[in-house]
Amino acid sequence: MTHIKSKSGISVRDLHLSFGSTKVLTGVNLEIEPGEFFAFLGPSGSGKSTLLRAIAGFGPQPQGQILVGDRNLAGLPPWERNVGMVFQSYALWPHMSVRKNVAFGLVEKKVPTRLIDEKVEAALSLVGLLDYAERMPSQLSGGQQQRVALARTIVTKPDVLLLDEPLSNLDASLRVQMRRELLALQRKLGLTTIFVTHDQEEANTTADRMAVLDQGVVQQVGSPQTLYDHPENLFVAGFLGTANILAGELVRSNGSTRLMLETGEQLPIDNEATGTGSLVLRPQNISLSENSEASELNGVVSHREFLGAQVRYLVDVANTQIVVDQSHAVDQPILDIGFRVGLVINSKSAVFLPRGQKQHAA
Amino acid sequence: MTHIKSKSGISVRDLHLSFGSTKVLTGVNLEIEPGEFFAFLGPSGSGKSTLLRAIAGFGPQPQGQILVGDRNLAGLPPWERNVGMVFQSYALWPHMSVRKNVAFGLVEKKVPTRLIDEKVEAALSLVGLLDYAERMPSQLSGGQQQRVALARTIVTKPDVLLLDEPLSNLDASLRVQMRRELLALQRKLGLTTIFVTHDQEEANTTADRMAVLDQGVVQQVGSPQTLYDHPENLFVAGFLGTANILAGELVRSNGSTRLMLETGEQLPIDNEATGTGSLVLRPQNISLSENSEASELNGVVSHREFLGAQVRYLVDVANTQIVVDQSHAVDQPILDIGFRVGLVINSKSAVFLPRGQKQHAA
Amino acid sequence: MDTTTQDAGGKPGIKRSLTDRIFPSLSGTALAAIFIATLLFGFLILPVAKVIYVAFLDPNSGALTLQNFGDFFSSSLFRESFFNSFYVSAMSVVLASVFALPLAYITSRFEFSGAMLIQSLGFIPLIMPPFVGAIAMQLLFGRNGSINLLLAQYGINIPFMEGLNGVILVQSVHYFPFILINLSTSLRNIDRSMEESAQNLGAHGLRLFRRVVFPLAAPGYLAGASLVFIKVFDDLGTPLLLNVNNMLAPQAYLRISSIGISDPMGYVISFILVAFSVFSLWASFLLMRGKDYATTQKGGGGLSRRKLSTRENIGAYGIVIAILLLVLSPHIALGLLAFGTIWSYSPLPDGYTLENFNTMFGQSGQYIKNTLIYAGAAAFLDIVLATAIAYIVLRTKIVGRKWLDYMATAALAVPGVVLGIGYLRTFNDFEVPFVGKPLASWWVIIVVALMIRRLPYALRACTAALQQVSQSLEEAAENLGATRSRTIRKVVIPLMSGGILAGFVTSFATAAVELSATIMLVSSDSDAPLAYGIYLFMQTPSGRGAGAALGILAVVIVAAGTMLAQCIIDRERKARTGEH
Amino acid sequence: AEKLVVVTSFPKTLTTPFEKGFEAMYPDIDVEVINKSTSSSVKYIQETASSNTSDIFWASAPDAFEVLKSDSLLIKSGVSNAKIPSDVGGYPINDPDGFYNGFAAAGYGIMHNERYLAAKNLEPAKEWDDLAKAEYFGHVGMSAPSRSGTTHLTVETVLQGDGWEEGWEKWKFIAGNFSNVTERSFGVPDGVNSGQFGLGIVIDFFGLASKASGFPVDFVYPSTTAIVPANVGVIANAPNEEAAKAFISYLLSVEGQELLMLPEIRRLPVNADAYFTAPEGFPNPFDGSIQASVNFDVNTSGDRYNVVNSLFDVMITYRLDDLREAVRAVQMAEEKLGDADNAQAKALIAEARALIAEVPIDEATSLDPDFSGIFKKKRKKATDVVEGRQAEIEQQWDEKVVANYKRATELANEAASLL
Ligand SMILES: Nc1ncnc2c1ncn2[C@@H]1O[C@H](COP(=O)(O)OP(=O)(O)OP(=O)(O)O)[C@@H](O)[C@H]1O
Ligand SMILES: Nc1ncnc2c1ncn2[C@@H]1O[C@H](COP(=O)(O)OP(=O)(O)OP(=O)(O)O)[C@@H](O)[C@H]1O
Ligand SMILES: [Mg+2]
Ligand SMILES: [Mg+2]
Repeated sequence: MTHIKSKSGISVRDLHLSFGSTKVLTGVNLEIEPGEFFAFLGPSGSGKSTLLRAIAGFGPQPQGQILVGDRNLAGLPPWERNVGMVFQSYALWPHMSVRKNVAFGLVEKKVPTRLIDEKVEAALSLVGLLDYAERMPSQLSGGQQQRVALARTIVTKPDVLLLDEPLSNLDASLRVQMRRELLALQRKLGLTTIFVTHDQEEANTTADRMAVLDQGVVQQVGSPQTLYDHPENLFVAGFLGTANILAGELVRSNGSTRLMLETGEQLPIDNEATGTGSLVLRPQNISLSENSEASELNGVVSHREFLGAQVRYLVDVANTQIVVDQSHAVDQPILDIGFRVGLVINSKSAVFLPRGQKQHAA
Repeated sequence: MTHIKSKSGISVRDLHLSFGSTKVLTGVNLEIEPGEFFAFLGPSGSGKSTLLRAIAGFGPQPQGQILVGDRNLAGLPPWERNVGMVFQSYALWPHMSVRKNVAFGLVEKKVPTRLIDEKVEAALSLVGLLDYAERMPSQLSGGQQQRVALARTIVTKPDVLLLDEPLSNLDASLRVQMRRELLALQRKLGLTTIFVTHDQEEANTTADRMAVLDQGVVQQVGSPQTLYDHPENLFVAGFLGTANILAGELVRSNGSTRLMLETGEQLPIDNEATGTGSLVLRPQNISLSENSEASELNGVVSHREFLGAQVRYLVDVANTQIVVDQSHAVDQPILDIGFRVGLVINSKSAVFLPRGQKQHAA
Repeated sequence: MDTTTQDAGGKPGIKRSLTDRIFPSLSGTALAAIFIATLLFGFLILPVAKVIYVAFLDPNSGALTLQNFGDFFSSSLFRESFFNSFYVSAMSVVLASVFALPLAYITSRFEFSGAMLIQSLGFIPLIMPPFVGAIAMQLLFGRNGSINLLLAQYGINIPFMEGLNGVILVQSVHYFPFILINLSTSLRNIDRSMEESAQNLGAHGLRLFRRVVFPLAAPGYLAGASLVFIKVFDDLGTPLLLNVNNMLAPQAYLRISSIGISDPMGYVISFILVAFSVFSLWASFLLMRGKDYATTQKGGGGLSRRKLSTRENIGAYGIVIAILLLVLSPHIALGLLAFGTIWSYSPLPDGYTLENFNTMFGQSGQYIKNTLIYAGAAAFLDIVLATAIAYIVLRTKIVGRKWLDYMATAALAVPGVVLGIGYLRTFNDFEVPFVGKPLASWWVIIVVALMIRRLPYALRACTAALQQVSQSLEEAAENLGATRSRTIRKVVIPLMSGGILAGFVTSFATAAVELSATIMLVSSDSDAPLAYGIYLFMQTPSGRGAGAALGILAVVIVAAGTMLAQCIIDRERKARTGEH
Repeated sequence: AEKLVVVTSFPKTLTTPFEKGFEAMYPDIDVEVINKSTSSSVKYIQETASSNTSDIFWASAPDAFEVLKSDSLLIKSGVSNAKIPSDVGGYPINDPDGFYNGFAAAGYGIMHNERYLAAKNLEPAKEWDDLAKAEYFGHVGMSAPSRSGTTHLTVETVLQGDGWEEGWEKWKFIAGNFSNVTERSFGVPDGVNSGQFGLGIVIDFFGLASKASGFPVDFVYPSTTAIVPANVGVIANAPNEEAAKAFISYLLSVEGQELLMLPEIRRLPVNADAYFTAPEGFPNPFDGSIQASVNFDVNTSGDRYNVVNSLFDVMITYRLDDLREAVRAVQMAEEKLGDADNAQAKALIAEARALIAEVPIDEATSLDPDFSGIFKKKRKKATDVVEGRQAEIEQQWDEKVVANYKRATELANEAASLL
């Protein structure tokens, strides 16, 4: 059981789905490679769960194709899809022991009793819960429940594994631990997996590739770093991490490029592009200098938040507010509100999005 | 109503509380200044809610004193305490409109009807929900519900305001926005406030001071930065942000101090202390150099996570694993697992906790 | 309570807690608990004890003895009766489940138009007026009833109504709504992800229902099933009308109400009925303990109503209509009886007429009025008591609070005759001031009897309702300065209103057709309720149609009330959730 | 106006004409009628005796009056009417001690549903003996004597007329044909009217009133029948004793008696003068158009009242299934036997019949006051001690009866297998 090594990828082709007259998914196209850990990321209500559930066969009948391996799932009832799904609420059946929960799918598949015991124990030891087999779900902690839910699904050897926000009910610290375990398990099983989350850190740290959804439309597909570093639109830029988005025009003169902000300011930018658009600038790629005179750009601290590892400043530069994150070291003083600072931009890290690309509101 | 300017601080003196035979709070002492924004921070089950509820008069009768201003609240029923509380679930009454919900406390206080209308509208406009007065709670979004709950509480001019994880039911982005609003409102009203959370970022960004609880015991009280920079024990160090905790002995020789790790490694540390204990080292205060030869300390990348703004590396240094956060800039490559790196420690940022202090497991 | 604030020592807090420690029981809820306990003792325990203590007397010497119980268990007839009662109750639960399960499942888990109508219709069998129900069933299903007369030409005769079978059929039709109501609520509380995860793992159809859905709805099902079991076990009207004697309740009744003799066995059996009922109740509590799965989970999907395909839809409608036809058949027959002329040994009445209604309306004005007053007042008092008991049991720590629940629920098991005789015996010498009548012959005693007998229904509904009110809603009110009692009035009761209304409707509907205790207590024709009017009509051959007409009227009144209540609940729910 | 409270088991159709007539005669008296079943009435009067509000008890069953009388809950009314003879069909009309008066009589007979009989190809039964015939198996209904005082009198009449052993034998073989033993006496006409069973042993007015209401039924008096009076008495401590006496006088007067012949009432007046205005064909117990079978001995009946009821219930009501099975087996064996001459089979059948017929106690025991006292449960004084307990004795009977029926079934089947 430890080596499933999924041969099935997932293809979603031109999928449309509506609840009654409300369109929820529009023209979704995805190609997920066999064995890939793929994430759906997006704000609440963007249609992540709906898409996942459509793959598993729940919810309204969609238009378009869903292929797992070569099988077209369209029209099949959930119980004939062989698609494993772990629910956000785990949905462990409270009237069955852990063992019974895990055995359920095997019983439904009419696996011989002797084999069931074996497989259940293998699955439980895989998630480290062999000793808990006789407990009832209500006697388990959240993390343990989550693992039972996982064991219950993988024990049936599904073609692919779907996870709907499997970690959202857990504590912050448990969440980090569980996502590592999940990833390790997925790697071990080689099972094509889709992971739904609205937490970008979770997606970033686990997924091979991910799709960012908004309002039922796939905004961009790619690896976490690609999406973070090269967002294709403002929505993706703003949704993945904090971003300063400065609208203006890139003007080239004397071999150097400057961004003429709509508010009248100018920024020297290390970029080849020209034209109007928006500049995406990450807070950690700007630094503050107390010597405001020396820098080209300066402003006044208008708000600050101590985040622990960083201090986040909002700096008013003329009419624009810029977010700057400064790494924090012990006893390093925090700048007061009203303090005048210079800003140094690591302009290589700035990404320019020319106008005309689809630009969703962040 | 916009200027309550609370004169009441809160003193909790030697409070003990048990559910039946289970001790939940042990010897809690706190002095909260008038007008202060104070946070209770701690892991789940640490007793935060229990302590807050004891102040409001719910739960089992505690031993010890609770004073608000000069009034000893011990023995008073909840309705005679004049302590405002906002519940985690908001606890808006679903059978009353927003207006009725907010007016409830005033009606109970027998405020004349004409005045009630006025005060309710003032409170609603304070939280920006004047237009929603006639809606039912179920017709509001989570954030709006949260604000109604707040308005409902502050309209009665309580002596102090208690908030039990008021933001935990909200979306990540709404959470950030609401915590800013909450802080602004508290500043405006000058109302002594206790805020319960298990999210350190939330506590860091809002609280003037905070108390970290674990297993019913107050571990440390102080400002966010004090607690982060000068944790008094390992529990606090580990709970507030990520920390590398290295056990060993500080040895002074030749005018410089070195930490002799239990695993045999040595680290030069800029510290006056000596003796055995633990060194707390924040991941952002270590940097990696690709030239491993040049640094005193080097190791091998064993795991890495792309977090967006940072990349987190786990580096194996001999038998110790050290977490290092590197700020991420566009297209900056991520180091591969197995890569040999040098570690440069900003040793001024290291905090040494001599053994013998109460050291809870992190 | 407030004498402490001006204490010379100036330590009000400490003094207060001292008084609280000395008089801990004087809080409002404790007073209410004492009041309710007294009420239940005075109007239930004492009167019943006064009747049933005969079971412990040696009939020959008048000394205390357990000999009568020995006689009971050594009598083969009684043992057989006990077994029959048990068998009939168990089989009724089974058959009632067969009716209730599909109705509940289809209407609460699928998108099914008319679900609310079906739920309301499913409630109507509970309103079965005395006498007419069994007669109507005989006319349809009896050995020579419509069905068997129609089948006779094929030489078939199905013994629907013979002996114990008849009792089982009539009882399960009559009481299945208890299961329907409780089970539907439970089913609606199952999070859809519970079902979906099972489907995802390959389960569907009946297996899905059997392995996942039903076990999760088990608490509601058990609550309903235990009510049905106990009611059937204790019911005597149906077996008597079907002339089945070999069951416990009719044996008790026959022995208590025979002219002239008071065989102690009747009281022994009554005692055993009460004891066994309390025991089964307790057993069902035990069974349910720890099974109250809160299945609506954080992050769950809530209730899902699945869409049915056209074929499934037709099938579902077929099942629903068949079941409704069956369970409403007594009422259909009742209608035929009321609108028919002569109906004798033929599949349908010979002709149709409104004459029966004429006769009935001419004579029944006061019955209708009285019924509305009695059943209304009893049901109102029931919900007041039930709300109070539910609150005390669930929200306070008063010692022995559970016993209020047990006591009130034990009323289920007390045969109406026993209660009636008990009231006459206990309250006849109690002259009501200003009225100048003994309490036993004052009409109010009828209200009290109805109230006690129907309290268990209201109690179950109110308990369930209160369990669903989050405690933080109460704490929020107290935090804003509302005292305990104001919190109850302004927050708890409004939030329980759906359950309270359901309790009211159940109590009202069943009280409106109660006869066994009332017939003992009616002391003047002008005080008589509707069921009594039906009884009078049904004493003469010419009164059969008119009695049926009055029965129909009772059903219509109560059903209209039920629908109204449903609408109110629904409107309130919509107002609350902002749907339109 | 004064109030006269009448507790009665009679239906409204009967009470209303009397109420109206009496109120017309005494405008300042307001009659209030409380309807209860006979047994509830008795319990009601017993339980409310300490502060009694009722004046008159008015019902059929003489035994109910006997119970109240023995509890001293009735007083002598002193009312009498010269035109009323001392007995009807051998049954005394008035209580010899004067605590209650008979005001009407009723005869027992057989009611049948014509459609039912036509469908089953049966002839209406004319005589009691007919009801025991095999062809009526499963078609007969009757109420239990313990539930209905008038039914009790019918049972007792046969027992006195045919003798203890033969009487019980007759009842058992009739009962073998029962479809039902109904709990309420009204259950019998109801069952016949709706066609649940075809024939019922009922009191005449039930049958006649059913016919009058349009049901396809008819009623016949067997050539000998039990004629039983319906009674009225004044309750002890009646609040309005004078009005109560006036009411009884009115009941017994010719005006009152004539009301009994209204189609919806159809009871037999006890005042012979009332028959002058009787409609054509109205039965008259005084001119021989219906006859009582026997010289009814009231004392015998009274002495073993509860014993007979209990015997009937134990042997018939509660064991109807076993009895039916046994009787059916005998009937089948006899039919198979026909005119054949198989001595062995005949002997077996006779033995089976005897087993079915067997009564656990003899007539002498039934009349033994010590024995019947067990069933009365009325200790006069606290020091009285009665030996034996009803439940214990009933259990012994039950064992015997069940064993007999079982054995009889076996014997009859054996006989059948021989043929
Ligand atoms: N049963 C339904 N009927 C109608 N609309 C629905 C239904 N379920 C979901 N929707 C709508 O579809 C859209 C997408 O919902 P979905 O649950 O897929 O979002 P999500 O991305 O999973 O959000 P979350 O992060 O909150 O889980 C939402 O606008 C939602 O309101
Ligand atoms: N009603 C109760 N009966 C018994 N123990 C309780 C009860 N309520 C809380 N506890 C226990 O008291 C301890 C503290 O609980 P509390 O709710 O105060 O934790 P918390 O810090 O608020 O946690 P969280 O972050 O999960 O809300 C826990 O161990 C909990 O199990
Ligand atoms: Mg979702
Ligand atoms: Mg908490």
